[in-house]
Amino acid sequence: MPSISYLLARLLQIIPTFLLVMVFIFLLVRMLPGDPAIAMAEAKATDAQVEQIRHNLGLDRPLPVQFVIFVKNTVTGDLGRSIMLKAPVTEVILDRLPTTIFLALYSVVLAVFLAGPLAFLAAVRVNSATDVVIRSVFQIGLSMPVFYIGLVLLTVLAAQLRWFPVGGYGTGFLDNLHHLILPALSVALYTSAIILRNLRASLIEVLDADYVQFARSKGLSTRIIMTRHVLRNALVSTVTLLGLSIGNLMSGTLVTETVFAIPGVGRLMLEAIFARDYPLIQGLTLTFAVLVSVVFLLTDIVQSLLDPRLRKA
Amino acid sequence: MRLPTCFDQRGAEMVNDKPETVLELRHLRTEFGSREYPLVAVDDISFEVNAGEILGLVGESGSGKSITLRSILGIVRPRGRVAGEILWKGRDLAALDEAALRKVRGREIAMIFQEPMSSLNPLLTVGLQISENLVAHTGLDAKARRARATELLDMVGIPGARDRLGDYPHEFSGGMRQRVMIAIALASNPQLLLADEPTTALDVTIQDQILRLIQSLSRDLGMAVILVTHDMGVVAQTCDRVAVMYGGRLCEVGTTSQVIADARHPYALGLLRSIPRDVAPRTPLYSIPGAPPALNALPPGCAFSARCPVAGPECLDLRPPFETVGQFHKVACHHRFEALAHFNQQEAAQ
Amino acid sequence: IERGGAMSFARYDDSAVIDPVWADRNPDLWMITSLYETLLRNGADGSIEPGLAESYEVSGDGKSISLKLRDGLKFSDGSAITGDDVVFSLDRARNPDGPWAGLLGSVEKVTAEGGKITLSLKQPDPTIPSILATFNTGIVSKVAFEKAAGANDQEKAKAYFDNNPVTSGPFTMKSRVAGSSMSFARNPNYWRQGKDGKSLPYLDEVDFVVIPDDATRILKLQAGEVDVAEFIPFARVGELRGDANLKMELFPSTRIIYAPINTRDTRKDGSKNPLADIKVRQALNYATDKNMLIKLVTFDTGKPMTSLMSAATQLHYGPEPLYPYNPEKAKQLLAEAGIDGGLDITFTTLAGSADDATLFTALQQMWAPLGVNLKVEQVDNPTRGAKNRSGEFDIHTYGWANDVNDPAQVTGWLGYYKQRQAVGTGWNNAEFNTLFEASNSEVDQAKRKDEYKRMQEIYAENAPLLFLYETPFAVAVSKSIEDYVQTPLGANDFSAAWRAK
Amino acid sequence: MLTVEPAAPLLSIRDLSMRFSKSRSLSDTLAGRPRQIVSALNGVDLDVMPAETLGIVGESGCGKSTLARCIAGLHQPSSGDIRFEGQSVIGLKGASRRAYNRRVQMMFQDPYTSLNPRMTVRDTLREAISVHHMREGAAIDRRIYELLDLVRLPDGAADKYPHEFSGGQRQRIGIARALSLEPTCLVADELVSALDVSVQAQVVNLLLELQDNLGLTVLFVAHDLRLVRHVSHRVAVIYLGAIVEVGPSEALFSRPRHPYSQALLAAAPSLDPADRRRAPALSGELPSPLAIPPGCPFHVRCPHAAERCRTEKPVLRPVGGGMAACHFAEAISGA
Amino acid sequence: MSAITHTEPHRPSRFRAFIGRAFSRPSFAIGFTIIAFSIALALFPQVFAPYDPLAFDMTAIQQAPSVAHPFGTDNFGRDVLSRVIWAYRVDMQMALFATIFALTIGVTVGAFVGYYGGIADTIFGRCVDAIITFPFLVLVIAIVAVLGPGLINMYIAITIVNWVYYARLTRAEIMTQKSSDYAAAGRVLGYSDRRIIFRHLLPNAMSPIIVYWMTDMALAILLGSSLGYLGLGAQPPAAEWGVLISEGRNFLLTAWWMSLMPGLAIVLTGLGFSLLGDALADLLRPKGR
Ligand SMILES: Nc1ncnc2c1ncn2[C@@H]1O[C@H](COP(=O)(O)OP(=O)(O)OP(=O)(O)O)[C@@H](O)[C@H]1O
Ligand SMILES: Nc1ncnc2c1ncn2[C@@H]1O[C@H](COP(=O)(O)OP(=O)(O)OP(=O)(O)O)[C@@H](O)[C@H]1O
Ligand SMILES: [Mg+2]
Ligand SMILES: [Mg+2]
Repeated sequence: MPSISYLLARLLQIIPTFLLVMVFIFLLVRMLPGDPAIAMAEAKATDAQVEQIRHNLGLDRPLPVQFVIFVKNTVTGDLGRSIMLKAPVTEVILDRLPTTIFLALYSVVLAVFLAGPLAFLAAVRVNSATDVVIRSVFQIGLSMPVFYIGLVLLTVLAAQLRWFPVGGYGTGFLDNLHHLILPALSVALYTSAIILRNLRASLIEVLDADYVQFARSKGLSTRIIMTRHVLRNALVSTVTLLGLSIGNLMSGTLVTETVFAIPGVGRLMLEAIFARDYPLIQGLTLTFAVLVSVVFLLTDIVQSLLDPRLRKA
Repeated sequence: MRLPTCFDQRGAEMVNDKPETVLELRHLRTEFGSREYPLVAVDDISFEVNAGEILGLVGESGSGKSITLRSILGIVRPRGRVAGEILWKGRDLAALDEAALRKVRGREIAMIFQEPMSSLNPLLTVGLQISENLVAHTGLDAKARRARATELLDMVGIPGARDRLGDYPHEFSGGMRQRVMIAIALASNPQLLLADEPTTALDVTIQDQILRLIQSLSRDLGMAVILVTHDMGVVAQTCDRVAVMYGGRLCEVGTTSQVIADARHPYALGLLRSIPRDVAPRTPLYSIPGAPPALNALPPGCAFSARCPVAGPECLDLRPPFETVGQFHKVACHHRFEALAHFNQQEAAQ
Repeated sequence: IERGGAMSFARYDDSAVIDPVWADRNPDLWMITSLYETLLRNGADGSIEPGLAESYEVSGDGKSISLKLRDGLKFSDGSAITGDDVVFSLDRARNPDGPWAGLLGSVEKVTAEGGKITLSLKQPDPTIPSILATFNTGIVSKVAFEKAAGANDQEKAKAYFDNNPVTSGPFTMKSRVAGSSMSFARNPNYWRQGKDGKSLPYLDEVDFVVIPDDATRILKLQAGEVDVAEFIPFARVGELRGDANLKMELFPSTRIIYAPINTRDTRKDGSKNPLADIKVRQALNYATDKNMLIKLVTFDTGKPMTSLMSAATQLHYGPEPLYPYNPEKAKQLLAEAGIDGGLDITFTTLAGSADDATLFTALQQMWAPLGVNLKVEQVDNPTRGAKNRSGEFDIHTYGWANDVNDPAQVTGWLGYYKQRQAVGTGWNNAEFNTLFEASNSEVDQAKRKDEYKRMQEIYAENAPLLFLYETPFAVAVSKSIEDYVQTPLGANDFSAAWRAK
Repeated sequence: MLTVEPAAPLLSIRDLSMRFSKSRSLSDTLAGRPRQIVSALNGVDLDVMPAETLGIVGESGCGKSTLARCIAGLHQPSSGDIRFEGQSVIGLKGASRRAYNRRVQMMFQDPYTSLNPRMTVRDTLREAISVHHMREGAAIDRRIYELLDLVRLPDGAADKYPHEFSGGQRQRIGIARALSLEPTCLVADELVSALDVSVQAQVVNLLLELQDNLGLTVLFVAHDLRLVRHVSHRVAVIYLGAIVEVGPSEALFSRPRHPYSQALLAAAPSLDPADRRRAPALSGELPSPLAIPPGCPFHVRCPHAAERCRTEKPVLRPVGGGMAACHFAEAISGA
Repeated sequence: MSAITHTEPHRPSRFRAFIGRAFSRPSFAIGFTIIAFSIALALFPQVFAPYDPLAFDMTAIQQAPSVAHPFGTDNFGRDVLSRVIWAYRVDMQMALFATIFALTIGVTVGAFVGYYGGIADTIFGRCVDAIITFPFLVLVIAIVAVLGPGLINMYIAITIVNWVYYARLTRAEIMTQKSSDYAAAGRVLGYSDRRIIFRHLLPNAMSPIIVYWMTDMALAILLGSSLGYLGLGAQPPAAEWGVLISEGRNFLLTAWWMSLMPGLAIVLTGLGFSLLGDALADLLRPKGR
């Protein structure tokens, strides 16, 4: 286990990240052309009406005042009301977050299960035809837009073969597994392509390492060698990447969520941006900041669990 | 010449029990790289090891000592190609598949790797790395394994053994890691120990202790040992027989006293000459002239011919056969008499 | 045949709050009349028909309107719909904070005496009957609404909506998962009867799923998981027509696609604006092959604009398509305007819109021979809105569908300078403005019709827009569903829809 | 040189200590176990004279490499002082550190990992020469060939990469690189341990020759006593991070004063197969640098240990021709 | 001893040998061929494209692949093959410029941070978290708003986000390399930190970075395509693979070639980059097997 002071330090580090994100997002959101009033009233409202809306939203106040209010409210846990959804931001986010987290984790698990064994195969047969074929196939995941892959999956597996429902999500864990398999798969194809490449490279290196040869010389079973000695060592660097990808996924599932009609935070963010829903954008960003920090913290912990050399005070 | 005391005893045993040959290499050849332009790391090596015998393997750095040991255990595959026969108690290891080899590795034949720094898995505790051996090859339960692991670390002289089981390799010094490896190799009481420079990182007192340990295991349990080392002192003190390698080939085999006191091959002679003994301090030492050859550009004949002071024209093209020059003593050289004369002359001149 | 059953409907977006007063986006607006009945109703032919009020009467001076509620009307919870509810609902609708308050701007006071409702007006307003058939005057239950939690009307509205609201329309809200699904159940107390004499609605339930992606929505329909998918991309219309299980409906609409032209004398950056010249605007209109655009963008489902408003709008006047393709004439007009050294124009489009990209590509090709160099600028929706308001554009794309069954809304929007600077174009035509103001208090229908005719002529001639085309609402419906309609105003009308049980 | 000691030492090390603290795990912290400290060096006092070769021997893990690294400036010692030509070199930064390192070079035990695998020998040498402006322009190339010549590498070696050389050759590249800076002092950490005897001889010859020609000061860390004896003027014996004996090489080897030195010599394997010892040189528990025994650190293994050794730490004091840290040095060695 | 006698190179040509070694590997040979061909297409699309990529042909709308139009035609009757070929110009450019600056900045920052650690590392860590957390879309829209749409601004946006990944990767590599003996040797040789970082550590840390870079090029094409949504990226009517795919998306069943063909082009190019990257990393490893 990493030292407790390290964990504490890591936790404290979330605070500056948070502040940084808060300032940036606040300013940036207000730099965007168009504002919630315009986005909301779309074209139909008169200028006077737009002004009225602006006033109602407190957007006519000076920026510093708005920022202070934002920070004060955030500290007390009040993220404001979504302009677009006319509901408290916290409520809206908590409503949608589980789905996205579920999808992200699901796809990561799928990606790992897809990439892991094949990376092994490719690494063991490095530079063989098998290796090249595996890499080529996974390259598709890296090259085709999710909306295309998603659509193909939906058309073939859902609409035509009727194995899975077209979009949406289910109720309960198992039902969700069934509903979300296609979106998770289409994200996983992408993630797994990245993981595969990285894992394959680390595996090639580790397979050659003296300690693996030494383990072989001990007459250990292949399973133990591969899991305990090879995989574990190869994972150390892959975990970082996995963490980065999960961090990315949290905000990066928006296209998937749109294509597969999943009401998650990714899509919500997209909608919020297009509606210039300041409170919602801010709230979502802060949520992502927390999630990403937690994921990074977890990857650090996992990494130091894997690699004792990283357990620095 | 007086036989060494140890050898004396052993010699007696030999006569009585007809020592059993446990390992026999026949024309072992290990190559790397492409089939068209192979790098032959081990080239047509044959020797045998008896139970309870310690065979020293010396030779130039890069001459294929480690690869020979690895070939025996089949851990140069799949990149290295092993040909010839490796007869372990009559079974040809070279023909066995991975699964069958696994039953031999660790349990019957154990190996100590050369690089103590990189041969231990940095992510696993030392205790685990010892006990996984015990899991694989013994029926001990967790508690017994712990006890055995502690005992092993103790045996190789790691202080505070019990407390160090939970430590990771990077928390040990180089010498300690080497000892950990030795402990791992000895964990399951192998019948053959392949020890690749097991004491390079150790100071002489610990080295002494380790070598004693190996010797006693060999003597008491009949464990055969192939000991690779650069230290002729270690050879002299520990080994029963010695094989000298050069350029992937064997050039001389004999009992320890035969090779150390009565070497015939020019390379072995040169090597022995290089040891600082009976020379005035801070004067130049003898060293074999020239640079070691590239393994993929060896002459078809004798590998040493390019650096050999007594090489003749045939040496380049004709591989010298192994010739018996005494009981147990064989040499592969076309000009071994000239060589002897040459080095004696030099010695005399000094 | 037994009519009834459940129907599932794939939407492109979810409703945030279905409330007559606070709803501001189409996904909200177009559902309101399913939950909240208005006093009057829009008939299928565009005329105003009785709703909760069995009759209405405009006073001679046009300054007061009285309506009579039907007897025995009930909310979904069984309570009676009374005059109080009507007054409450209309007063709410006049809340100046609400986005639609302007529609009832002429109303001074609403009173009720039993079932008799009287609206007294500040000045005569011919649009009031239409407004009383518009979603924002939907009737809510005063008692139930006031019980709802919330500090102000808007929060109350949200709370009311979220907690199984008491409704007056054909359906009640059964359940809802924000962002993904919603379910309407039959309101047993709804007053209307179907053609077969049975009470409406026929459907026991309408289940909505939100599927923003067009292709997925269609797949969901094709997989049989839903019965209706709205907003079918025109590119897919032809293909879906060939699907034996589906009816490809193209409901007539008031939707128009047009491109406002900046008519101000100078551009935002201070340079001279060539588009301020009416001849240039006309030339661009002539240089645009609308039929080709209709083919390319709408796959022949659209039709050319004949006026500033869609042909389905009341008082529409437009005998023939505006500015038929005539590159010669365009050339000549440009020459007359003194443009000979070529013309650089920026076309602002909605980023990510395939239609806009197609439009741009086609226009660029069509105009290039005239020496018009069309550049594209892709922006997102709020940016486009902001540019429109600040006048920082040359030409951009826009679309419109009427919310009110009266021409005043679209006309004011597109041409009346004081409202939105004539859809941001800065076009300020005195005659047009005067006519528009007059028409808004013109009680005489014939006169009003004339005024509208004239306004449409002026507008067409001045061409502050690139007149593009009208499009229908494309909805794909399973063969098992009958009588679902999307009205020309876009509202989803499930009241008479049914499937054979 | 062997007999007359010049007055000013080139390098003088005073009371040098180096402690590494081990990281505590979460469970340790929770259990309130104290942080473990590895005392790699415990008050080393050592003078190195100009142009001498000082052999350093000792048990593995006793702090030889740590000492070498401290001298080369790779470790910041926890306490104590290292003076080079009278100037303290602790905590040197920037240009002064670089200037110091130009004079004091370290050569690493592993020749392969200490060479940048992506640079040819020429690049490696050129860089060292040009960074310190040892030569300019065309003279650099000439110097490269001089150096290669000096370490007996063929000219063709210049354009090869480290992995194309044998171990001994790599060591020589490392030496050439160190010499390119024309240093005053070389710290050789187990320079030849990985090499076979013939190559060892080559490298040792080179070192001796260079020293004679260039007047280099060399710290020679090794396990091979025969070799240390051959190359050193003086030898220091380290045990558990402290010098236990230091003296002229011949004197020390022929008549060691400290029981540990005696044990070392006794344990050195003889070259004569006939001369096999029966008794181990030392017995007893090996102490750990995590918990250095009180008193004389060697007492747990010392055959001569008395009560005094368990409590009182012996100081390094002149005994015979050198110095030893043993209460009974005279008695033991005089016997 | 004169310099002239020595400057004769040891072997005929190290470069030639490298090339020989490289091309004997199928993955390098394939990857190199694909990328070389892609670059040729990007430089001279007019030579390869059979039609004008922008020319409408209302008589040949959405024709299936045929001899005349090997990749079929789109909804304007434009030749898909020609459009795919012309798209090479935009996409190859995107692959390069969207990554090269991120690479440079990220590697530099990562190298320093990895070498020095400490407070710089902590600050860096916060920036990484903040940037990865930050909604990319907001940033992109803001950049377009301030700087206007266009490829260059897209590069800026991508670079702002992407350097982090290179920096993290480099930091990790440098951290392992800096404890190596040759780094210590550099310090002992009195080299400056900067020299040790850039001349010694970095070249040895580059393999995984190159591998990632090559992957990232493919990712950049993909990202550039999705940014087309937001008006960044290629402006219509210019052909760009992502745009071509999304144009064809409504015709997945009726005119599958419109989206499949540009999709294949992306896959092929991405494959080229990744094969090349792996092979290069392999070759640059000093003891390349
Ligand atoms: N995996 C491999 N692929 C190619 N060549 C190899 C491989 N492993 C070893 N070699 C080569 O085989 C030869 C023999 O190597 P080996 O490790 O057996 O030498 P050694 O005698 O043990 O030397 P040392 O004393 O330095 O350990 C060397 O030249 C080495 O370069
Ligand atoms: N960076 C470090 N962190 C913690 N402990 C260390 C570190 N470096 C060395 N040590 C410890 O310091 C002690 C001395 O180590 P050092 O490497 O100096 O030994 P040595 O005498 O060179 O041994 P060897 O002969 O095995 O190389 C050892 O116990 C080692 O475990
Ligand atoms: Mg070896
Ligand atoms: Mg050391």
